[in-house]
Amino acid sequence: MTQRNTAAPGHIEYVLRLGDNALILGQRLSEWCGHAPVLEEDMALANTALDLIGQARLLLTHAGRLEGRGRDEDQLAFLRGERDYRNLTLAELPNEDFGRTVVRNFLFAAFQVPLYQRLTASSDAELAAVAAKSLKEARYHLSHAGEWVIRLGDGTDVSHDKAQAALDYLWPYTAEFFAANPIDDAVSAAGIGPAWHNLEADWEAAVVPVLVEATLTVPARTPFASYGKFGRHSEHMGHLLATMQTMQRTYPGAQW
Amino acid sequence: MTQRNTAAPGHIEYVLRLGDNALILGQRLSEWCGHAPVLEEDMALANTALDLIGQARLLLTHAGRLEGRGRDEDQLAFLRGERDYRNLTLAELPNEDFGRTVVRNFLFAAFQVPLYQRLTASSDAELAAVAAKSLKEARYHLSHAGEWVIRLGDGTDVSHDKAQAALDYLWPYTAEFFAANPIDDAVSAAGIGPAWHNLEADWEAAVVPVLVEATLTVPARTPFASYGKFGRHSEHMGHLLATMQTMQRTYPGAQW
Amino acid sequence: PAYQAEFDAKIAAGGFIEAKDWMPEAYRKTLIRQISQHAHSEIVGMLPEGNWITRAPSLKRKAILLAKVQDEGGHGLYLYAAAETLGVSRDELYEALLSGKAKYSSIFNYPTLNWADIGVIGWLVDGAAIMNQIPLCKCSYGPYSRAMVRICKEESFHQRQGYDLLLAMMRGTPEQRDMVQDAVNRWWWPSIMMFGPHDKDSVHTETTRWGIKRISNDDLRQKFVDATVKQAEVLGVSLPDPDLKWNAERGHYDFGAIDWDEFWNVVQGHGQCNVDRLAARVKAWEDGAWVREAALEHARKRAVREKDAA
Amino acid sequence: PAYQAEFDAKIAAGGFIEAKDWMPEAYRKTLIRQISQHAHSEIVGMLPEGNWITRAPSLKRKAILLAKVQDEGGHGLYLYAAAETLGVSRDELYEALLSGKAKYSSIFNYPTLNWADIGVIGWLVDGAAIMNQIPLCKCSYGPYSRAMVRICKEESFHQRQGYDLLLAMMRGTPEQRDMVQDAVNRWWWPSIMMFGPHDKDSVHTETTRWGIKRISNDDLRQKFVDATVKQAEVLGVSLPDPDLKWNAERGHYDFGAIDWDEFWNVVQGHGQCNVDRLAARVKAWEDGAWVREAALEHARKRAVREKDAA
Repeated sequence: MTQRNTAAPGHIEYVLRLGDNALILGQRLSEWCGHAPVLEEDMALANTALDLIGQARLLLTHAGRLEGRGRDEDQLAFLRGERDYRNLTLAELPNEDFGRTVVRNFLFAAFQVPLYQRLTASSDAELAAVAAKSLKEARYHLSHAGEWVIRLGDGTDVSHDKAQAALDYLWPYTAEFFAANPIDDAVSAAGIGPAWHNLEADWEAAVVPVLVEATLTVPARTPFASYGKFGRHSEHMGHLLATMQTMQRTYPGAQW
Repeated sequence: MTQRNTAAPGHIEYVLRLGDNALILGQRLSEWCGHAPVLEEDMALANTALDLIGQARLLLTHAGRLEGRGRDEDQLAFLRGERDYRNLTLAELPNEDFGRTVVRNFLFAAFQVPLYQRLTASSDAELAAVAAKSLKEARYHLSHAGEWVIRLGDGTDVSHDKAQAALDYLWPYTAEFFAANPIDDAVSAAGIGPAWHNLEADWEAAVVPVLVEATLTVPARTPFASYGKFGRHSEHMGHLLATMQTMQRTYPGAQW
Repeated sequence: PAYQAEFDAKIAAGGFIEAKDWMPEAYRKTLIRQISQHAHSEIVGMLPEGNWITRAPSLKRKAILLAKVQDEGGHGLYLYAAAETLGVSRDELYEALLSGKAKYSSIFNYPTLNWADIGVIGWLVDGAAIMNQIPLCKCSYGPYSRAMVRICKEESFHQRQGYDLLLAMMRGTPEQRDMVQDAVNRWWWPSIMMFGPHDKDSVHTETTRWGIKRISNDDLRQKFVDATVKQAEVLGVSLPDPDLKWNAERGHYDFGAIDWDEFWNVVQGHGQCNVDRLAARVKAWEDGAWVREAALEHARKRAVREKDAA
Repeated sequence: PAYQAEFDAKIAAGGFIEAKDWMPEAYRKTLIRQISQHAHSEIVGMLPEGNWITRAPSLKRKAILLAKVQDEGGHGLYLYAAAETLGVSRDELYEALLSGKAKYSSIFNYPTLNWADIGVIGWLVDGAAIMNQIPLCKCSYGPYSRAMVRICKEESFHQRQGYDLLLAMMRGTPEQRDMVQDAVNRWWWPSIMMFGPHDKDSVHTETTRWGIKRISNDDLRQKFVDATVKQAEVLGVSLPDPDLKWNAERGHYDFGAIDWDEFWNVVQGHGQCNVDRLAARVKAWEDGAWVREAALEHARKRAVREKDAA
């Protein structure tokens, strides 16, 4: 209860970023349902989506409590304006094909794993507990997606090219993971969680060996910049929200 | 002003069907913008969408006046529940590819032309005026789409097969055009407009010769039935509405 | 022959036939057809519910629905595996689905038009499926029987979740209650039809003799109606059948005549979603071809490397 | 040679060069590059606005936006036709766009993120385009000049419609006003950059000598800023430049330093939408290949039939 009045805005924002990443990527992955290349992957993608939605529920509930304005997980998930979502742009990009989907899952899980690892020692006990639970899930997503990256990269010529194209497309959006900003520093100083720009080495250590094994070329960094975690999204976000929010917007106040 | 209290429910419903057909097909066609096979068709599809949205504005405004509850074109277009839309199911089906798009435009315009023709003599003077204006547009749509049906049907083997597949897919939905129902009979008896089941011969006379010239096989009638004009839509409608209504649902009461 | 006698004796004693046991060719074929149809139904059945995952109105309901659809994929997997014990491959069975040769449950050719459909599918469609499937838990073919035990357990869970969704909506706004009633109106008769033709018109008498089918269509249907009427009352919805009423003499509910034309139209491909459902599955399969090829090619490369290293 | 002298004299006298006139190869090439870039910009420019057609918040605005995007396609057509008078085909030019060899205006690599973006594109982007294009109505190449007269007229109309959209939103709710301000914040600097590098860094001096370009980048930019500041005041939005202020001495508004790194990054392909824009156009072209082939084949068949009938 004391948290209600003491949570710093940076703390709330930090938790929203975590929650929105899980929410929005979970939403995207749930589009796959019934459309995957093999039945096992239909189930695996639904399972990943389910894990992420589960993480989002815990994280958004926590963010709502920190905020202390009485917003629950659903009000945060379904009733914010686009600029109030704090997910990484990468999470909201369209699925495109199975190649882009698994490469994204891989790049994202490789970021979530070291992040959740550090968060298990957060000074925010609730956050630490969520991280501990979610870390196992993220590790599984990383391993599952990583195996597919290797299969596609080191598969046929066609699959190699598609995997490389997916990587080239997605890579520029990963710069946003590590873009420095004051709230990260404040949150890090308070022992709540790591500054995201400190995670880049761990991320690369997880990502690069798999890409090499997949015979894929690691793209160079470019000046491309995206800003989803600051609330400035891509053109894709509005369409995702139109679908995701439709019931809550159409029937305001209803309980489900 | 006297109309307000005298319009029969069937009259309102009849005008809503006309307006919703134009609205929903216009909405679907507007998805093509920037994605057509040639620049001229980008413009032609946008133009058809524009004509249909224009018709929808006049018709929905008229329906709102007949209803007399103060609803304007935008309240009717954007703030009804799915079951209150009265368009033919055909209009809401996804565009799929250019083949399905032009075959649909063709089948639909071939229905609109004789309908608007008869409506120019409607006892509802406003409706007659709208029909007179819209008839020219529908005639142009019919001729433009018909030319494409012939090009695709009598083009390459690939285009022939795609046009035939589009026709086979869409054809069962055309039974709904002519499905008999009490409101049509009442409206027809009042001289407002034709009962739609009386339009089938005219429609076939417009459709069949073009399909023959296009070397396409006219599909057989099957027991398939759809019910959009009675308010029971396909699974596609909810997705279309989520997109189309998003701004009005998210910002209730705002003027644009 | 001796094999046949042994088989007949086992069936007569209520025992299980296992994959390695001898069985009549007709028994094998019947099982392959029935199990694979059931598997296909699970897979196609992911689509009508999947249609609402991205629009689920709360995170809790979204999670429940995701988990449910994932379970259905799992049921498909057990069932394909059970069918494979009879000497066919999953791909072979799946190709038969995609080419339109194999059937799946007609119920999935109806559209899901509002959120309450998700609840009603759990309550009525899964409910009817359970009625059909519980006797299969004791069917004479061991692998099928064991798959069904597991599936029935999960289906009961889904049914309760569906009913719970509807209870929540019935406690809500008039619009929500209208959605539930609308969904019930659309799904009631198709659910009733899930038990198949009347016994007098039913042709699968061998399946009864073989211990695959243990209760008749009409008996199952009556059991379903009797159970469901009370649940509808608790829920506060009406069932769209003016002839539905308690018959004290029979100790059962009477119900109206089933529109078998509608049933056969849908079975024969003229339901509202037959074309879209199959097209969705074909597209997924074709779009995924390069992925499956990549997985095979990678496995081949890896095997060669491991052999070289050995 | 005599041709060159005649050409030079015509340019010097402010006359028009026509398609059939002799012209220096470099003049022809420069024009092809400039006109086709302009055409490509119209075509690619349909995408950011097209992004909002399906979500337009009123039927009137939806109709206006559809008409506008259609006009842009029309501008593309006039301009490709003007370029074709110089001896290249539209397909050739279009393939250069799709392969990434030809450029289009960098402004279209910015995303449209809320409905006010549609108004701001009309007001600022079309406004800047008009400033750039009005002098081209008097450019030395006749077909280009005439295309520009027509285009400028329509663009002015679009600009007024965009401004009107913003006025309506500024009269609305706080959320609507926030959207307008947000859109202005994002589009202001990119609009300023539409006039290109500062004169001192600009390389196209020949285009001035040839009477293609008649006013310098910096002069046009200043004219745009001066006109726009007052419109922003009427609208009630602030422009995101703390250094923007009236300089009575110059009789112009001073404004802050332009971030040319940002400009060149986007030109070089690292804007937010470069990849998506081109991918959308490539996909449309590839998906439409069978349609174009069908049209050609049908025309061929028809010609054969007509010949046979003759």
